[in-house]
Amino acid sequence: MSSSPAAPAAAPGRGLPVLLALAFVACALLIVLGVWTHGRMPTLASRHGASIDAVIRYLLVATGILFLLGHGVLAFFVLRYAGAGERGSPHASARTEWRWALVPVLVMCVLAEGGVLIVGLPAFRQLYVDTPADPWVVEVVGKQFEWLVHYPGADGMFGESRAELVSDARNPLGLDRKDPNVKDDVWTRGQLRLPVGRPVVIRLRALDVIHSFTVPEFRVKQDLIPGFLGRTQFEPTRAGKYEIACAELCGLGHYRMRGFIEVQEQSEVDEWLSDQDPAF
Amino acid sequence: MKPILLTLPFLALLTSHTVPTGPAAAAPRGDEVGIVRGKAAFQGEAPRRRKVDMGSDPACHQLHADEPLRDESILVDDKGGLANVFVYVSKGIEGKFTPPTEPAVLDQKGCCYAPHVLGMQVGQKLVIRNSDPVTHNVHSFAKKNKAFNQSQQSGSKDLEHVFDKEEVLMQVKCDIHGWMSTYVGVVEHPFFAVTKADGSFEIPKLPPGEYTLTAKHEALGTQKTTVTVAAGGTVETSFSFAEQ
Amino acid sequence: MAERSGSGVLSAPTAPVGHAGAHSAPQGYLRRYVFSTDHKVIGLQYLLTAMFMALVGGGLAALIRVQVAWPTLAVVAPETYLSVVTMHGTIMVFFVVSLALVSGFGNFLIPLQIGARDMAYPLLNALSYWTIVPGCLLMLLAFFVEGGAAAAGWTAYPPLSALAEAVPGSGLGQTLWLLAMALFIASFTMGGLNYITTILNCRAKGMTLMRMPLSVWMFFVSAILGVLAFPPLTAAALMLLGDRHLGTSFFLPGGLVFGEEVLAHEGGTPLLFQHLFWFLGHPEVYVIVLPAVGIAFDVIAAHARRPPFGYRISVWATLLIAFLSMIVWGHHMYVSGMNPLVGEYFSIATVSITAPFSVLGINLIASLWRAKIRFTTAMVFALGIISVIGTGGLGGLYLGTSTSDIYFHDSYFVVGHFHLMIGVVTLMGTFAACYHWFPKMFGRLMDERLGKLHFWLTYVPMMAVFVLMHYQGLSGMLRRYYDHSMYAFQAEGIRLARTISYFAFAAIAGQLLFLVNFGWSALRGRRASENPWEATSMEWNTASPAPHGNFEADPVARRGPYDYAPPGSRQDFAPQWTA
Amino acid sequence: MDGLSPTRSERAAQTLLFAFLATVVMLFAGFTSAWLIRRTGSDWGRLALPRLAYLNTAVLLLSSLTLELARRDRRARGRLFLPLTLLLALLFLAGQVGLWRALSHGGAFVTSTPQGAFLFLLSAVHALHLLGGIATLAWLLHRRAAPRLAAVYWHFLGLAWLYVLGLLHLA
Repeated sequence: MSSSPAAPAAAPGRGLPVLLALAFVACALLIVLGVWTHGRMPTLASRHGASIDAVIRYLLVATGILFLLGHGVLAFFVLRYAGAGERGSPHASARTEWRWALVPVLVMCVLAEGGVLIVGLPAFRQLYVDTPADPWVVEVVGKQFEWLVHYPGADGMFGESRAELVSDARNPLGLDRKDPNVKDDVWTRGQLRLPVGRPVVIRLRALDVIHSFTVPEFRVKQDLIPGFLGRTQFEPTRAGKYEIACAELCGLGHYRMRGFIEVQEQSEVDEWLSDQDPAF
Repeated sequence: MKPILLTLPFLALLTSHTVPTGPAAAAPRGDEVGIVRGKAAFQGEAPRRRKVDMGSDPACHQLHADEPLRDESILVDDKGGLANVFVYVSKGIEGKFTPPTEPAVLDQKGCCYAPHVLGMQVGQKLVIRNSDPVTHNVHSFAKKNKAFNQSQQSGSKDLEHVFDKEEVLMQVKCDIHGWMSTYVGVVEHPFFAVTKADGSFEIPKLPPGEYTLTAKHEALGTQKTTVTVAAGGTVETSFSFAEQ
Repeated sequence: MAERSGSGVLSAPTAPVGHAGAHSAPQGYLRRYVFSTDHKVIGLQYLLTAMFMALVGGGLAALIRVQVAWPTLAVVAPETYLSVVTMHGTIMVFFVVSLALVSGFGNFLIPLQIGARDMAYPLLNALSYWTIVPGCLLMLLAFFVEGGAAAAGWTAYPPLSALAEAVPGSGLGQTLWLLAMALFIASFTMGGLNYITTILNCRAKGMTLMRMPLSVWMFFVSAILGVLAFPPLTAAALMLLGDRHLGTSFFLPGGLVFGEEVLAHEGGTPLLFQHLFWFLGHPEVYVIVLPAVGIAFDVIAAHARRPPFGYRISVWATLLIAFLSMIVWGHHMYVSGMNPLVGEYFSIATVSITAPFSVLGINLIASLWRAKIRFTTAMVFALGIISVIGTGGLGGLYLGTSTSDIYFHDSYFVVGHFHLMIGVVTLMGTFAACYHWFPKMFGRLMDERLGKLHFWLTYVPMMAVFVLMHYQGLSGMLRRYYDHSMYAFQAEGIRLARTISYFAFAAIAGQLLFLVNFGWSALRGRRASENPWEATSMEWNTASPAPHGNFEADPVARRGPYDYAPPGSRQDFAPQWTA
Repeated sequence: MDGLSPTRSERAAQTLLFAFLATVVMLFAGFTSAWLIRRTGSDWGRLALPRLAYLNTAVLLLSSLTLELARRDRRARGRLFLPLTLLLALLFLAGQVGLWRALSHGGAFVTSTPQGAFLFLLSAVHALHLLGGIATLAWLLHRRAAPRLAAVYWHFLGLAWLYVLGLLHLA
């Protein structure tokens, strides 16, 4: 094979490999450091959120290490084996190839599979297994581009609602005025009041398209599928004002579908509820 | 010469787009036409008007800081008169009528539609204005006409629509502010009216003849009655609505 | 453009000699270039179509970046913004990345690398290209219809995608979207069937399955995945069309209220569509990413002058990935109200994919051990792929776990992750392939200096854009938002939006450089020999550019595809076709 | 198909056919999973199939039989079986259209019940694939070639139709 006239210059000099290795190492370091400077999660305000944060922090550390290791080796190889030169045989026996294949499999099984399961179990239990005693029950109904919050009132029973009775201005939830439970029900547009330190169970219902009830501070996110009665449960641990946002694309006003949460003492919540207009 | 012939079908295509306007009715003299006047009443105890909860948009809440807006869907005055009932002649009118040139205006002021019920003619231009400091999203749920769903930033130019079919009480609402919703009645002819605060309405310049009047309220249903209008005469009628 | 010798894609082909039933090369401009059945011409046509669609997709991306970073400018209205987001997603996933890599380079490389004259069914191959062209036109036409293009996201979840009352784009725009997707699926299935038949039946003598280059293996696995995973989406699209136009209720439940009226649907469930869509969705991302990994292996072997580390293991790992990718789709639906135990199963299955994928990653890095790296542009892009696979792949762990996905679902973390994996890895795979196989396509070499500049203008800005998006996701910023400024908790994320947009504009500008380099080198680039990179796989056994019918005489594969640094030989490579 | 020896082109055609059948199997698998989830809906009911459906199925199975005979028997009498199969196939299609009209004479049967919608969708997709089969058979008839792989495809479509009927009976 005559050395083809058009082959690129054999040794382009040390410039490019050094630059490339530097780029890989720099990008790895910057990414890992960037998590502290720019990647701060909203301060936690719910009990089960602590275990979700634990999973995320565990993953940040685990993937951070693997990430630095990978880029470090890549940069070293790029520098060490640039250009021609005496190298020794690059061929590896089948045994070494299988051994080196086992390393990532074991690391991933232990680190990813094992770690995620073990660290993730408490969150799973708190979110799906535990049934809170004496929870504060509220219903949040999602419709195109607002959250309707429906409080059961003193009797703890939600008034029955039917789709035919929905009228946007007067009765957006479609509550049935003849149902006795409706008498003490209260509904508001996007005002959710939660007692601090008491577990809350939120019934989730959508009237038109899929929405998703999310409050980052509480680490809560749950889709509202029309035709289904969804639920989510958590326990707010810090009083204050929070915002409800919609996480599932639901149309033009998806970005404006904002609700307000105020976590207060139980007494303040009851007092606020008492001076709201009843449903009818 | 040939290219001009080519453009003719093209022009015809363009002109046919606008609504066919028939012979304009000659301006009637006073004694040749009658007037229908009447009152819409609400039976039973007037429902309490809930405070409109504008919590979900602080900017709107701001606009009503002093006196909160009350729900306007069922407006009953102290003598039982029902406002915002759209009354129109549903049978007995023949011929085509040129739509008025000035547009029907629907204003969004104080995160609320004004007027609450709007009457307009087929072919008349509907102008939707946003005089609020807040973005609104005008969503019409027209069934017979072409529905539209547009966002309107505060201070942006007015939206304009023309309807080519009759549709009584087409809902137009703002998807962002759930409490904002208005009802538009589109009829072929100019013989319609919306009852005032005391429930009264008046349909002038009616050619003599026998007509069916339909009164529709956004939440309390529809009532019909037939009247006979004599030349130069005035006919009184009334409708009564009740909560289902 | 008289060609000196040999024949090529852009020159008058000479009739190949020496075997029975040789069909004469097609004559006439139309038969040879436009309606050609030559896999090389079809591959190039796919590539050029993908480049055009990439301009559209890139333009949409720029529009999104302007709107998100400067919402007060309101360059687009909210309804148009949703169409822009939807069409950017759809065009990039299906009409740019699948087209350029799987259909473009798959068509061009497979027959050459397995020593075949052409695809098993050239007419079917041409038909598959000419099915995608109307698909592209329909997709672009959707912008100009009443109500605008589809606006329910590239995932088109009902009821949003089923009801025109829900969003204007779900009127005529969504119908055109569904038809364009039907055409894409038809074309992709025809292509996939052709790849499988060709790879199984048309290999040269001596070319056993384990002597095929890894890029052909990856095209083979990606074709199988594509053929098996797309039909459920076809079923879902047909049912969605039924719901939209025939009044059926597959996905629409009772009690939907629009404009104070209840729609006449009953009993359907939107989750059914999500299951069917994501049953395709996840294998589809592997259909796109695996060929890029295969191309990285090929390019690294050729420019590092050593065989890839663990060839057989990589093949088995790819087959395992293909199988696992069919059983993990549920991780897209953790927060959709799925039974938590099912969520736990999908967590374990999804996280298990990191094992075989990290084996591929390790093999890629280990393929540099004791190498003699020649820093050509193709090699630099292949090294970039390794870095991006590391970044993107590890990001998937956060989303594969049901507990942490509660926080990250539908946030910018997801946007950053999938852009890294099926955006940057595949784009850099396409660029590595272009720079590496350009001699075989046009008989010329692309300019190395422009290429290196193009690499730096792609790797650095794109990594910056999509890694910063991970931070936005960490701080709670939600995706598909027209304007984030209303929310207090998204203020932290918004501060990064402008930096990301500047990097994004730099990345898009960098791609124009590539187009210039591609166009200019195709006509004026330095002339290339048959084997400019001194590589060993079969495609370098024929002239540059490869003539019609590919090989003068039927090639015979006498050794493996990557016989570099053979012990005791003067040259540092032993081509596959030499004894 | 140029450049391949006859035996390899035969094997290539088989590969293409079986890969395509895998696609069709996955398509019906998609519909089956939709059917499994949808039948748990509140409004799901039994579907009363008119006698025409079973008659039609018999016609399709008969056409499979005649095609099998055409495949095996190349003598003069064998020439008759291919056009007969084509005739039966067209009869089956006409029967399907009749079935749709029979089912929808009351109200629109596609939209009234979910199982009706499934029957319509599955039979429409099946009919579409049948059209492909009929085109192939007609092309074979024109070329006076022996139907080998086309027979496999046709029998597969017969089985697919039986599968659809079984699915709807299991409602």
